[in-house]
Amino acid sequence: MINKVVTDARAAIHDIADGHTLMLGGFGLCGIPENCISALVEKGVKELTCISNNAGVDDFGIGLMLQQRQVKKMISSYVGENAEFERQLLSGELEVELIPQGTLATRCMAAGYGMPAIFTPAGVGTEVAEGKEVRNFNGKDYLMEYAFDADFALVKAWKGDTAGNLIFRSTSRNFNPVMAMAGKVTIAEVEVLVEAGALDPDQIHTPGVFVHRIFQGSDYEKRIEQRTVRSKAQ
Amino acid sequence: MINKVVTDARAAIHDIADGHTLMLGGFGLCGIPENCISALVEKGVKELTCISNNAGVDDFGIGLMLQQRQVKKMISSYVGENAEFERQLLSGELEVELIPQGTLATRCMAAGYGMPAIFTPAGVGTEVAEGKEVRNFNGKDYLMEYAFDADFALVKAWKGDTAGNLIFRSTSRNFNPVMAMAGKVTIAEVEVLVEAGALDPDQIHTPGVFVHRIFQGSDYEKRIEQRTVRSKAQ
Amino acid sequence: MLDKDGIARRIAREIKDGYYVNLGIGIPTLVANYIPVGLQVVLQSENGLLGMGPFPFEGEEDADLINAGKQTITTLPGSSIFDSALSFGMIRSQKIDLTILGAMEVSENGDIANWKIPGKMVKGMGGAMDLVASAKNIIVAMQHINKAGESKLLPNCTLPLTGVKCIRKVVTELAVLDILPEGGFVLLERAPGVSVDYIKNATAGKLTASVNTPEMSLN
Amino acid sequence: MLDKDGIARRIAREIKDGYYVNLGIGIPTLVANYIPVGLQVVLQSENGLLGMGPFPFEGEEDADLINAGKQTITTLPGSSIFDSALSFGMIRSQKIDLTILGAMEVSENGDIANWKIPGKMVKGMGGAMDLVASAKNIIVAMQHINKAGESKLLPNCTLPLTGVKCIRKVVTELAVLDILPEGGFVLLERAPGVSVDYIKNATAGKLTASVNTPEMSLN
Repeated sequence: MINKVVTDARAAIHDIADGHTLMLGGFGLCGIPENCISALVEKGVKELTCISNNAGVDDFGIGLMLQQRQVKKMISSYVGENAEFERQLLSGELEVELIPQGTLATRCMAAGYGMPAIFTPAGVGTEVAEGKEVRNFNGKDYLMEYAFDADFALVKAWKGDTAGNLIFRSTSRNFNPVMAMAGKVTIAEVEVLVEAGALDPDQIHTPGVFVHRIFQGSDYEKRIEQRTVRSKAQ
Repeated sequence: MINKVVTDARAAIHDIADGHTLMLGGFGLCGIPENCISALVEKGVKELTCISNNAGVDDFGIGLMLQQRQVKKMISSYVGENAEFERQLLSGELEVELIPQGTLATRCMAAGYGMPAIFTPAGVGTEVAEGKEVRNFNGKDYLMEYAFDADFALVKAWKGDTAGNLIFRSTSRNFNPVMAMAGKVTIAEVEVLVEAGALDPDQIHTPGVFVHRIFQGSDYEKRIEQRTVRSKAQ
Repeated sequence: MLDKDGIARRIAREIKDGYYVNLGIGIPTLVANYIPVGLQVVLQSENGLLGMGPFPFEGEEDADLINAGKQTITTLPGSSIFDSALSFGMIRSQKIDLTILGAMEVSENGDIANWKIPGKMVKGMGGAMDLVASAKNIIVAMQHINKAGESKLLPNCTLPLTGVKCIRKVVTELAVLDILPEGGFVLLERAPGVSVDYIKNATAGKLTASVNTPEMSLN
Repeated sequence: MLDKDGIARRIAREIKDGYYVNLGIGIPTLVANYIPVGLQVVLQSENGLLGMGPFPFEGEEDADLINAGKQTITTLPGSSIFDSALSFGMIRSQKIDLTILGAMEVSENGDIANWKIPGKMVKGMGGAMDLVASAKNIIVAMQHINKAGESKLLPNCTLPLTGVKCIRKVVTELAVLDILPEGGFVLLERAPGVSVDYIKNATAGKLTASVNTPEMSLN
């Protein structure tokens, strides 16, 4: 096997530079690459284009990069719950492209699968369709949407091995596997890093061929956005 | 959960009728829906269009349906190793559409993902491209290929649960998951059927929503096409 | 007049045995509480889960297990997890039998607006545009009139659209309505104590309403 | 002149540390036996496996574990299994560093034919069309001349094409050749004991060959 291990987040992101386009996995704060985000904040790279379903919250996730004004443009499907984001958006400091969540996921998938474009009905007849090619198949209209072109994909997995194979846990999977396939360079941070051979080949979610660098992250906060519970009395 | 269990192959295929289009999982003889094929032979439905990477061998797999002249048309990528197939093809009894293996897989995937068409460079400039739309993206030519439209998908998994969730074993996975997503009606036969809840949600390869009927098959032969070994002396 | 739970309770009666259902954020989430006992129903959460269970018991929250509203939830026996591309794959290929979502406006020809108020609010469309463009069966849960007393069931939407000609059924605090394929609301049921005239006044879009429209039953 | 193993041995020298490699059926399969020890190399089998290991020991064959040639094989520590769509996804998105496959004909402009002889043989293209259309780095392993003594390195292919202008390197029993982007074979190495003139005579397509072309080393 080919060893993909790097020491830590700082080493993993060493060549991410101003102006790069990044994909960041996660849904809300669930399954986000916490260590890589911290390293990007520390490094202070700027003018980034970030492809991520959400933009974090004010003081966590991509919100930390927004605070430092490191992001030139966000491509997301949902950006609520972030006051600093809203401020930068309304002041024009931040460029935002909002696209349907399925379109976001499928444009990642298209890149990973070597398909230059895909067709989706999402957004037909809305402002999302402006300037896009509409094509009718079997009586239904679809938009043609292009595969993303990202310099780096930053993903978070639960377990990974030295060969770059990844296993995700529960709904922290979300966008991570499709983004892992889509980056020109894919960096995976994992909670548990094991030797090649320790994972069952049948249970790998992302084959190592897609992962260029992997490291075991530390100090995961895994913050919960909406803590909803029922009492045991029920 | 929604219970998808039927008693056996005969019950599962009861409404497959003459002229239907079927997808059949498997690569060579690996991971083919043996029980469903036997039931189709017993039932004697005819004029079938079969989408399957291969056509079995003379006396096993889809070869059994060819012997009974049940197949009007095969859509496959590789059909060597089958003398009866070759005879029917050369005599004009059997219509055959040969397409690239990746195109076959991706046209299944397109159906499962609700994408009416996909773009692939496979076959550009060859006879596979005849009559197809060619489109250039970033300086490279691609063929537009349509999603398959199959009445039934017949797949074979290792384990399944009553909710229709499937787990495949080793390379018997192959086309099965993409076909499972692509059939108007998907029938899954499994070696081991368990109660919903017995499988880890993180390890499901095919979510039950895609599977309409599931049963535990019997008497699996799992014939090996090319038995290649090394001696322990080596 | 119905409260939010009343709307959710009425919508729950549209759920049939064997349905896979996607519930949007807000009132639709409440529908889960009223699904009739005994029905085999599976809830899909578009962030990658089939078989959404109830909220976890206090102290058993799992940061890795949330729904599309970012709420901590649980799985059920038979649940499955998948990535976002597959999730919207099953939505686009119409494996979800019923989609329930909220709206800020619905028009008489079935257009829906629910993601943006220009100059005021831009949270984004999330998965709503995918859902309305693909789902074969959508029910909108919404308020019939806004806080200023203006109708939200309009001849044409004034806000940026989420989808066009895709909504066929609306449940509000006042009524259950169909939207005809050729356009126009049709009053099917009145909320308890609400008159047909009241609903007519509250509906700016074209409305067909029989004087004999029955009052809805919530049981 | 090289035998099949010789061709495989020469091709194996093109494999670099860290490569993911797809080996076609026939001579390419033999390449696996000659990968230099110490290189980190992963073999992809397009039926859904990364990390193909050697044949199993007798009695340990697993019907569920085969390669694209339908041979029983094994996995290795770090192997992964995936479905056919993902397999060709990684091929199309050029995650495979080197593809080695056989051919019946190759033309001087890089066209390849290897799937059909009209009226005689139609086994199908399998994954070859996907591979040649997507791979950034392809080596063809083939016989320079057929049993009738005719060249298979041609000005134009006579058989139905598998791909156009995609081949840049060919290794035969006689020689190692490049194909120039603008067209034309270039002789890089002679097989042991084979003269430049012999190779010229055996090559029907346009060939550039220095009289000083070195004999290949196989170590």
